[in-house]
Amino acid sequence: MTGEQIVFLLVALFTLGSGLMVVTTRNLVHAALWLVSTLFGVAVTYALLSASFLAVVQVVVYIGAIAILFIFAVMLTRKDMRDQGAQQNPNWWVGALLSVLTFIGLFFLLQGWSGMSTTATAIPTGFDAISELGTALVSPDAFVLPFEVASVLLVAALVGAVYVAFNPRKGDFGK
Amino acid sequence: MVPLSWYLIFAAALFSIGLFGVLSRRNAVAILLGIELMLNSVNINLAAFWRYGDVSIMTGQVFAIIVFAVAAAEVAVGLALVISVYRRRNTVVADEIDMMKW
Amino acid sequence: MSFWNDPLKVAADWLLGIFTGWGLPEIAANILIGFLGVLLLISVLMLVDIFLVWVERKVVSRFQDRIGPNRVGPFGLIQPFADIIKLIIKEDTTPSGADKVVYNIAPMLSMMSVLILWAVVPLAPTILGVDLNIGALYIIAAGAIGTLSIIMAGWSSNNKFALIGAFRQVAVMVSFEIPMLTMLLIPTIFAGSMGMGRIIESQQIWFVFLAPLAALIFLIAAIAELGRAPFDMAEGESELVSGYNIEYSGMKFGMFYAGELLHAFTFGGFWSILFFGGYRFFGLQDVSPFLAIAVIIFKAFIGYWIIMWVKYTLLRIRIDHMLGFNWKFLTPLAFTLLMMTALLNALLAGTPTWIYISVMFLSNILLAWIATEIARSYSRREREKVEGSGAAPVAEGVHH
Amino acid sequence: MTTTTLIWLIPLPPVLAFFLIVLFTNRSKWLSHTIAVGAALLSWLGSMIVFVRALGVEHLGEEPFESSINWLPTGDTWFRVGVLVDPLTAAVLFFVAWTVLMIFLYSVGYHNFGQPEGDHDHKGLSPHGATVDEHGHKHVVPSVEPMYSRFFAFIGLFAFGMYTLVVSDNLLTLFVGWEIMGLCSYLLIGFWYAKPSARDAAIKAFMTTRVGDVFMLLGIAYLYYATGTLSFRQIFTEQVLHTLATVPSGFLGFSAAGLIGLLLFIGTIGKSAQFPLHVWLPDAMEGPTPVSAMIHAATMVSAGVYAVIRMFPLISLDEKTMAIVAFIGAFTAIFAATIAVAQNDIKRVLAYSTISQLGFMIAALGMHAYIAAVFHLITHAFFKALLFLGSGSVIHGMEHGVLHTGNHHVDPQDMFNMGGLRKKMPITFWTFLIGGFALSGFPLVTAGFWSKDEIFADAFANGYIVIFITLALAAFLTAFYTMRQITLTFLGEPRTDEAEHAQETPWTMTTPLVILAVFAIGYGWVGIPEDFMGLHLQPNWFHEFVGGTLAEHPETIAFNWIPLLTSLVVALGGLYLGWLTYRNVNSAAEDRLQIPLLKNKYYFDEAYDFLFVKPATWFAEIFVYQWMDKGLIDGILHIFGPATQGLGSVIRNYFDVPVINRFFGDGSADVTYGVGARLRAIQTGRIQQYLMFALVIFIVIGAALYFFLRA
Amino acid sequence: MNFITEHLLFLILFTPALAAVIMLFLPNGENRLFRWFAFGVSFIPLALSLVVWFDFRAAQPGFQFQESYTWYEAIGSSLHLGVDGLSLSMVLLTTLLTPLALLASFGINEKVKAYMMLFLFLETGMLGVFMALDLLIFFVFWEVGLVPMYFLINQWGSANRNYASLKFMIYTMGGSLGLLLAVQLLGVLFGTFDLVTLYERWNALGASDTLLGMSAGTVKTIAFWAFVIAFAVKVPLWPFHTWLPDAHTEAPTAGSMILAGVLLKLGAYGFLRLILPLYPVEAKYFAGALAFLATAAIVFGAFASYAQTDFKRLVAYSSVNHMGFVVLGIAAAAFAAGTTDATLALNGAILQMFNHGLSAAGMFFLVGVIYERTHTRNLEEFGGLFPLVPVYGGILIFTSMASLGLPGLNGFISEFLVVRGSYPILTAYTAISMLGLLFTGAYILKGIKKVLHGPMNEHWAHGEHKLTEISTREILVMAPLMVLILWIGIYPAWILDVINKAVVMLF
Repeated sequence: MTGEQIVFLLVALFTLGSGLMVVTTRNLVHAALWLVSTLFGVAVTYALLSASFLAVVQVVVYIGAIAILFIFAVMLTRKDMRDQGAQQNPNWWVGALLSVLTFIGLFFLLQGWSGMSTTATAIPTGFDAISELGTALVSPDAFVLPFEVASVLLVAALVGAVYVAFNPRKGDFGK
Repeated sequence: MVPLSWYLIFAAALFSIGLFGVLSRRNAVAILLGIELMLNSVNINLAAFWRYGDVSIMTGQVFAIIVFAVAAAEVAVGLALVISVYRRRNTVVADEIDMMKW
Repeated sequence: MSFWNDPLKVAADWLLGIFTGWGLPEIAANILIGFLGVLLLISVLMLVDIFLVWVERKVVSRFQDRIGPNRVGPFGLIQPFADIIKLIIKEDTTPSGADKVVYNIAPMLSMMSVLILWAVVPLAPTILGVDLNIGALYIIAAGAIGTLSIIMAGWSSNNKFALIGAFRQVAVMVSFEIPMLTMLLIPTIFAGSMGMGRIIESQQIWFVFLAPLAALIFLIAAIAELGRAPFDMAEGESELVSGYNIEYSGMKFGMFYAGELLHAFTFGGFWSILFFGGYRFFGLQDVSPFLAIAVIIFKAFIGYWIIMWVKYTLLRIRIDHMLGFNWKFLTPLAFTLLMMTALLNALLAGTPTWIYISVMFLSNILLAWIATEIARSYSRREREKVEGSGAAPVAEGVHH
Repeated sequence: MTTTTLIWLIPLPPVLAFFLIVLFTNRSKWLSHTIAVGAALLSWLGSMIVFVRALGVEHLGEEPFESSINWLPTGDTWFRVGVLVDPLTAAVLFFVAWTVLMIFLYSVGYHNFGQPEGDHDHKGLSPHGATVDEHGHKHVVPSVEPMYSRFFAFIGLFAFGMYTLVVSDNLLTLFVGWEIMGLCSYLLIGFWYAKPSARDAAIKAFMTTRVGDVFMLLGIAYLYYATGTLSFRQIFTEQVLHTLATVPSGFLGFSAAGLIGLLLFIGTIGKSAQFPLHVWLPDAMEGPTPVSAMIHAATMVSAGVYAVIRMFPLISLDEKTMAIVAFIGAFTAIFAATIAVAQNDIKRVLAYSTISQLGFMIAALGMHAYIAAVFHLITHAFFKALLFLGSGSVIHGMEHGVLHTGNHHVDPQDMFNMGGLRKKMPITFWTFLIGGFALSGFPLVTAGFWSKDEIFADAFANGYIVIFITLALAAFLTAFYTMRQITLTFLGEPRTDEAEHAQETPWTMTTPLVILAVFAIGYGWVGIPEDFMGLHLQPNWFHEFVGGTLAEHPETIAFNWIPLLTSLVVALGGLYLGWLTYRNVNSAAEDRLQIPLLKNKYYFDEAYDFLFVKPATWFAEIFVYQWMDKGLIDGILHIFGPATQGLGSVIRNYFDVPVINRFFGDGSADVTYGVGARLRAIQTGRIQQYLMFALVIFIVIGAALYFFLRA
Repeated sequence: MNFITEHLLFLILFTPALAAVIMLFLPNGENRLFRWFAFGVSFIPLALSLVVWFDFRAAQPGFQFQESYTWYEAIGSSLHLGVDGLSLSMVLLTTLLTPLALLASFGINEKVKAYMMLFLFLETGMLGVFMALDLLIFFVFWEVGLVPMYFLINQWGSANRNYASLKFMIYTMGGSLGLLLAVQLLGVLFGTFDLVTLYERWNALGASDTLLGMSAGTVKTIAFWAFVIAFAVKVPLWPFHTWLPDAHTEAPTAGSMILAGVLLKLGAYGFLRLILPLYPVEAKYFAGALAFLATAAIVFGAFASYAQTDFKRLVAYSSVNHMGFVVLGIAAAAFAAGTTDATLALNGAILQMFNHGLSAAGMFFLVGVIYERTHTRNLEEFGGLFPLVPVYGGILIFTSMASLGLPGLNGFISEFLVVRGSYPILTAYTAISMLGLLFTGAYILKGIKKVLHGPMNEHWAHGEHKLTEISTREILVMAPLMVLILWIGIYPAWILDVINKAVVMLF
C-alpha cells in the first residue's frame, strides 16, 4: 500500500460514491451537483495519470460548461422546486440487473487479459505532454482530420441545439 | 504503484453505474447524466491506456479530447431536445415521450 | 544562495531541517511545509483583501466626491477591521426552504475559486506555487468553479431574485469565458507556452505592445467575469436587490464580498502578468525577489485600480445587450485577432524584431479600426431601422 | 546636331503640336495656332537645313543620310526602321516644307482668327458669321471657326504623316505615314461633320483610298517576303532587283517585281485619285480650303505619286506593269480634264485638274520619265497649292459679300456668281493668274511649262506617240478650263451683289499666295534643259541632282522642236480659246459645255453605287447576317432545343414511368410496407426499453461468443 | 518575404478568389466598400504579374516561375503552374483588364456584392487557364471561367439576357465536351496530365503504333478535332460564332469588356498552347481547313458587323473579324512550322490577341458609356453627338482607329505581321481576308458616322435626355488602354520581343 495507491483508492471511492448518488438521489439538482463531484474525482484521476491537460479541460468543459448546463436544464424543466413522484422506472430492477451483469462481464473479460497488471513506466524527463498533444492534434500525419471533424461536429451540434431549443414567440422568429 | 487493472475496473464500475442511471431513471435529464458518467469512464480508460502504454504516443489523450467534444455536443443537443419537448408536452419523463410508436 | 535571492528555498530547507529533527518522515515533512506555504500565502492574501476593502471604499468615495472612511484610525485605515467584526457578530440567517448544504458550501467555493488562482501566480522568478504548464487554462478552470459557486448560491437560497441573479451571472460568465480564453492564447502564442513563468520570462517587450487589442479585450472579458460594473447586473441593486447573495448575511456574505474584491485584484494581477511583463521591470526583478514581488503587486494594483475606475465610471448595461455584445462582437473579434496573430506570427518568423513588433502592433490597430467601423455602420443601420419606423429612438445600451 | 538626328526630329514638332493642342491648349485659339504654326516653322527650318546640307554632298545618291533602329523582332532578326534623305527625298522635302508652312499660315486667316464668335455657330458646321454693333448700325462680319483649335491639331497630325512618309527609309513607315494622312484626310474632309455631304465625302475618301491600301499592304507583305526587307536601300540593290525581276509571281505571268509593283501602284491609284479610284477627290472639296490645298497639292496625292517614284526602280522592272501605269496615267489625265471643263464649283475644277495633272506624272513614270515626273510633281505642288489657296481666298472674299447682303442662297463657290473680282481682290487675282498660267504651262516664265514640256519631250523621245497625243489634248483642255476659270472669276463685271461686295483677304492669307507665286514661277528655272532651243545653257541642275537618286543616272534626252511647239500651241491656244469662249458668258445656262455626261462626271458615283456599294450592303445585311447567321447557323442551333426535349419526353414516357416508377419504385414500396406492418409491434416508443432489448441481446451474444470462441 | 517571391503565380491566381471569399463576410449593403475592396484587391494580381513580367527571363527556354502542388495524385494530375512569354503576356492582359473592368462597373448598383465576387472568381478562372501546365487543371479553369460569366450575363445583362446567357453556356459547354474527352484520353494513355511531359511522350509515338485498338494517327486526328472544336467555339471561329454577338450584346459593359478582352483569348491560347505543340502533324494537315474558317470569320465577321444597327452588336462582330486574323496566323504557322514566316505569323497572332484585348475592351466600354446615358444602342437613334461629347468622341475615334488597324496604333502591327507571315504560306486566303480588312474600315466608319457625325439628334441635346460628357472615372478606365494602344503602336518591341522569343523557342 503505497501513498499513491491510497490516494487512488480514496479518489475512486469518492468518485464511485458520488456517481451512485448521481443515479439514485431524488433531487435532480443534487444529482447534478453530485455529478460535479464525480467529475472532480475523474479530474483528479487524470491528474494521477499525470494527464494534467485532460484534468484541467475536464474541469473547464465538464464542470464549467456541462454541469452548469445540466443545472439550467433541470431548473428549466421543473414546475417547482420539489420533486414529487417516483424518480425510477417501475422496472428499474431490470436496469440494475443489466448493469451489474455488464460489470461482471467486463470484469471477466478483463481478468482474461494478459496486459492487465502492467505498471506505468516513469515519464521520461523533459517530456512535455502538452506540446506533444498539441502537435499530435494539428500535425497532418497525426490527428488533424479527426480534430477538424470533431470541431465541425461541435459547431453543427451547437447550431442544432440553438435551433431546437429556440421557441418562437409570436413575431420574433429569426430575430 | 497502481497497476492498470485498478483503473480499468474503476472505469468499468463507473460505466455500469452510468448504465444503471440510463436504464432506470425516469427523468430525461437524469438519463443524460448517466450518459455523462459512461463517457467519463471511457475517458478514464483512454487516459489510463495512454499512461500505461508508450507515453510518446498521444492517441489516448487525443481520443479523450475528442470524447470531450462529443460529450459537449451530445449534452447541448440532448438538453435542447429535452427542453423543447418539455415546452411542447410539458413533461420530461422519458416513458411519456413515446409519440414515435405506432 | 542567500535568503535575499531565494527566500522560499532557504526557508523550506530550514524548516525541513527542523521537522526531520523532530523525527518526521521526509514526505510528511514536505507535505507539512507545503501546507505551511499555502497557509502563508493565503493569510497574506487575506490581509491584502482587508486592505482592498479600505482601498475600494476610499476610491469609490473619491470618485463620488466624498471623503470615505476617515473616522477609525488614520485615514480610516482600521475601518475594514471594524467591518469584519460587525460581519462576524451579525446573526447568521438561513432562509426557510433553502437547501442547507449547498447554501453553506457556496460561499466557501466562491472564496476558494479565487484563492486557488494564486497557486499559479509567479510572484518572483523563484517564488511561485506551481509552474503549471497549462497555467492559462487553469485560470479558466478556477473561473468555472466560481461559476458553480454562484449558481449554487443562487439556487439554494430558494429566492427568485437570487436565482435570476445567478442565472444572469452564470450566463455572462460562461459567455465571456470564450473571448477571455482566446485572449489567453495570444500571450501563449508569443511565449510558446501556457506556463505563467515562461510567459513572463519571454516578455522582453511587454505583450501589450504586440497585442494592445488583446489586452483590451482581456480586460473587458475579465470585468465581465468579475461581474463588476458595467457588467454587474447579477447583483443589480435596482432591479434585483444584490442578486445571488441576497439571502446571505454575516460572514457568508463577507466571503462573497471579499471574494469579489480579491478576484478583481487577482485579475488585475493576471492582466499585468499576461500583458505587462508581470514582475519584470527593467531588470529590477533580478536584484531581489522582494523587489519583484513589490513590482508585481504594484502592477496588480494598477490593474485593480483601472478596473475600479471602469466600475465607478460606467453605467450598467442591459443583459441582452451585454450578451449580444459578447457573442456578436467580442467573440468574433477575438477569434479574428487570434487567427491574425497566429498567421502573422508564422509569416514573420525570422524577420528582425522591430518589423515583427511594428507589424503586430499596426495589424492590431487596423483590426480594431475595422471592427469599430463595422460596428458603427451596423449601429447606424439599427438606428435608422428604429427611427425610420417612427418609434422613439431607444437609449442605446445604457439603462438605469 | 548631326544631320541624321535632325532628320529624325523633322516630323516630331507637328505631332507634338497635335498632342499639345488636343490634350491641353484646345481651349485657347491663340495658343493652339501659335503652337501649330510654330511646329510647322520648326519642321520647315529642319527641312531647309537638311536640304542645304544635302545640296552640299557630292553623290548624295550613293551615300545618302540614313540611320535606323531596331523596331520589330522577327524571329531571330530585327525589322529596322529609320530615316533616309537622298536627292529625291531632299527635293520633295523642300516643297513639302514650304507648302505645309504656307498652308498653316493661311489657315489662321482662313478660319477668321480674331473675329468674334458666331451668333448661332454650331460645332461641326462652317461659321455663319456674327453681327457686330459698330457705332450705331449693326452689320454682319465673318465669325471665327468654332473648332479652330481642333483644325490646327488635325493639320498638325497631317503634316506629321507627310514628313514621316517623306523621310522614312522603308516601305512600312512610309505606309504608316500614308495611313495617318488617310485618317487626317478623313477627319479634315469631314471637318464640318454635321453636314451629311461632308460626312459622306469623308467616308468615301477613306474607303476609296483604303481599297488601294489593302492591295498596297498585300504588296508590302509580298515584297517583304520576297526580299526579306522593306528598306529601300536594301531592295534597290543589283541582285535583289534581279531576283525580283526573274522570279515569276505565278499571277498572269507577272514577274514578282511586276506583281509587287502593280499592288503598290494600286495603292497609289487610291491615294492619288487615279482612274478608277478618283471618285473621292472631288467630293473631298467639302473640307475647308486649306485642307483641299493640303490634300491635293502639297501632301496626300503627291504622296501617292511619291510612293511610285520611290519604288520606281522596282516597278520599272516589269514592262507590263509600266504599260498599265502609263495607260492609267494618260487616261486619267485626259478623262479628268474633260470633266473639269464642265464644273462650275471653283474648287471642283481645281480638284479635277489635280487628278489630271497627277495623271501626267503617272504617265510620265509609265514612260520611264523619272526626272520629269519628279519635276512636275514639285512644280505642280507649288502652283496647285497656290491655286487652291487662291480659290480659297476668292471664296472667302465672296463670303464677305454673302454676309453683307445676307442672302445665304448664293453659293460663294459657284463661279457664275463671281466675275470682276480682279478689282476687288487684286493680290488674289494676280497670284491666281500666275498659278493658272503655271498650270496651263504658259511658255518660258511659269514653272508648269518647263515640267510639262519635259514630260512631252520624254514621251516623244521614247516614242510613246499615243500617250504623247493624249497628254497633249489633256494639256490643251487644261489650259482651256484654267482660262475659263480665270475669266469667269476675275474678269468681266461682277454678276452678283455678293461679287460687288467681295473684299481682299487679310495678310495671313495673301502672304502665302505671294510666296507660292514666287515658286510657281521661279522653281521652273532650276530644270531648264541644257540644250534648250539649241542654246547652250548651264547643265540642267534638277536633272543632275534628282537623277542621282537612281542607280544608273538617266540620260538627258536630246532637244526636239516638236514637243516644244506642241506644248506652246496647246498652252496658248487653250488659254486664248478659253478667254474667247467665256469672256461674256453671264450664267450657267449660256455655257454650252454643260453637257450632263460631263457635268455628272460620267455617272461614276452612280455606277459604283450600283455596282459595289449596294451589292455589298445587300450581301452584308441580307445574305451574311439575315440568311447565314440568323437563318442558317442559329436555325440549326435552335433545332437542338426541341430535339433534346422530345428525346427526354420519349424516355420518360416509355421507360421511366412504366419500368422505374411502376415496377421498381412502387413494387419495393409495397414489399417494405408489408414487412413493416408486421414488425411494428415491438415499437413501444420508449428508448429505455429499446436500450434494454439491445443490451440483453448484446450480453447474450457476447457471452455466447466468449464461451464458444475460447474453446 | 520570400514566401511571396516563391509563390508568385499561385498568389496571382488565387488572390482574387480569396478576396471574393473574404467579400462574402463583409456586411451587406456596403456598396462603396465592395466596389473599392474589389477594385483595390484586383491591383494585387496586377502588381504581382508586373513583378513576374520584369523578373521574366525572355531568353531562357521553357516555363518559368513553375510551381507544382499535389492535387489529384490518383490520376496523376497536379496543380502545376508556370508561364512562358506566350502565357505571360496573356496573364498581364488579364490582370490589367480586370481592374479596369471593375472600375468600369462602379455604375452597377444592384447586387453589387455578388457582382464583384463573380468578377473576382472570373479573374481566377481566366488566369488559371493561362497558367495551367496540367491538362486537367487547364480544363477545370476553362470551365470555372464559364460559370461567373454566365451569371454576369444572366443577372446584370440587358433585355434578351436569358437567351444570350443560355446560348453562351450551352454552346461553350457543348464545345468543351469533346475537349474533356480528349483530355481524359491523353490522361488515360499516359497516366499523367502534365503538359511538359505530355509534349514529348505524345509526340514520341508515331502514327503507326496503335492506341485503344485504333492507329495512333486516327486517335490523334479525333483528339485534334475535339480540341479544335472546343477552342474554335471559344475564339470564336466561323461558323461557331453566333453565340458571341448575343452574349456580348446582352452582357453588362464590364462583362463584355472581359469577354472580348480575355475570354476570347482563351480559345486562341488553347490553339497555341495545346494544339500546335501536341498535334503538329494534324495541324499541318488540316491547316487549310483552319485557314478557310479563319478567312470566313474575317470576311463574314466584317460583313455581318457592317450589317448591324445595334452599336454593341457591331463591336461584337468586329471581335469575330479580329480573332479571325489570330486563327489565320495560327493556321499559317501550323502549316509551315519553324520557318520565319511561321514565326512572324505567330508573333502577329499573339500580339493581335493582346491588341484586340485592349481595343475591343475599350470599344465595349465606350459603347457601355453611351448606353448608360441614353439607354439605347440603336445606331439610328444617335447621330451628331460629337458637339455634345467632344472628349468622348475623341476617345471613341481613337479607339475605333486602333480597332480599324490604323498604322501607328497597335492593331496595325499585329495585322501586318499576320498578313506578312501568312501571305507566302496561304496566299489565296490572305488575299481574300483583305476583303475583310477593307470592310473593317467600312463598319468602323459606319459606327463613327452614325454616332458622332451628321446632323445632331436634338433629342439628346437638352432636357432630361441631355447627354453628359464622359466622366473622370470613365476616362481613367480608358486612359491605360489608350496609352498602351499608342505605345504598342509606336514601339511594339517591348512586348513583341518577349512573345517573339517564346515563339522561336516554342515552335
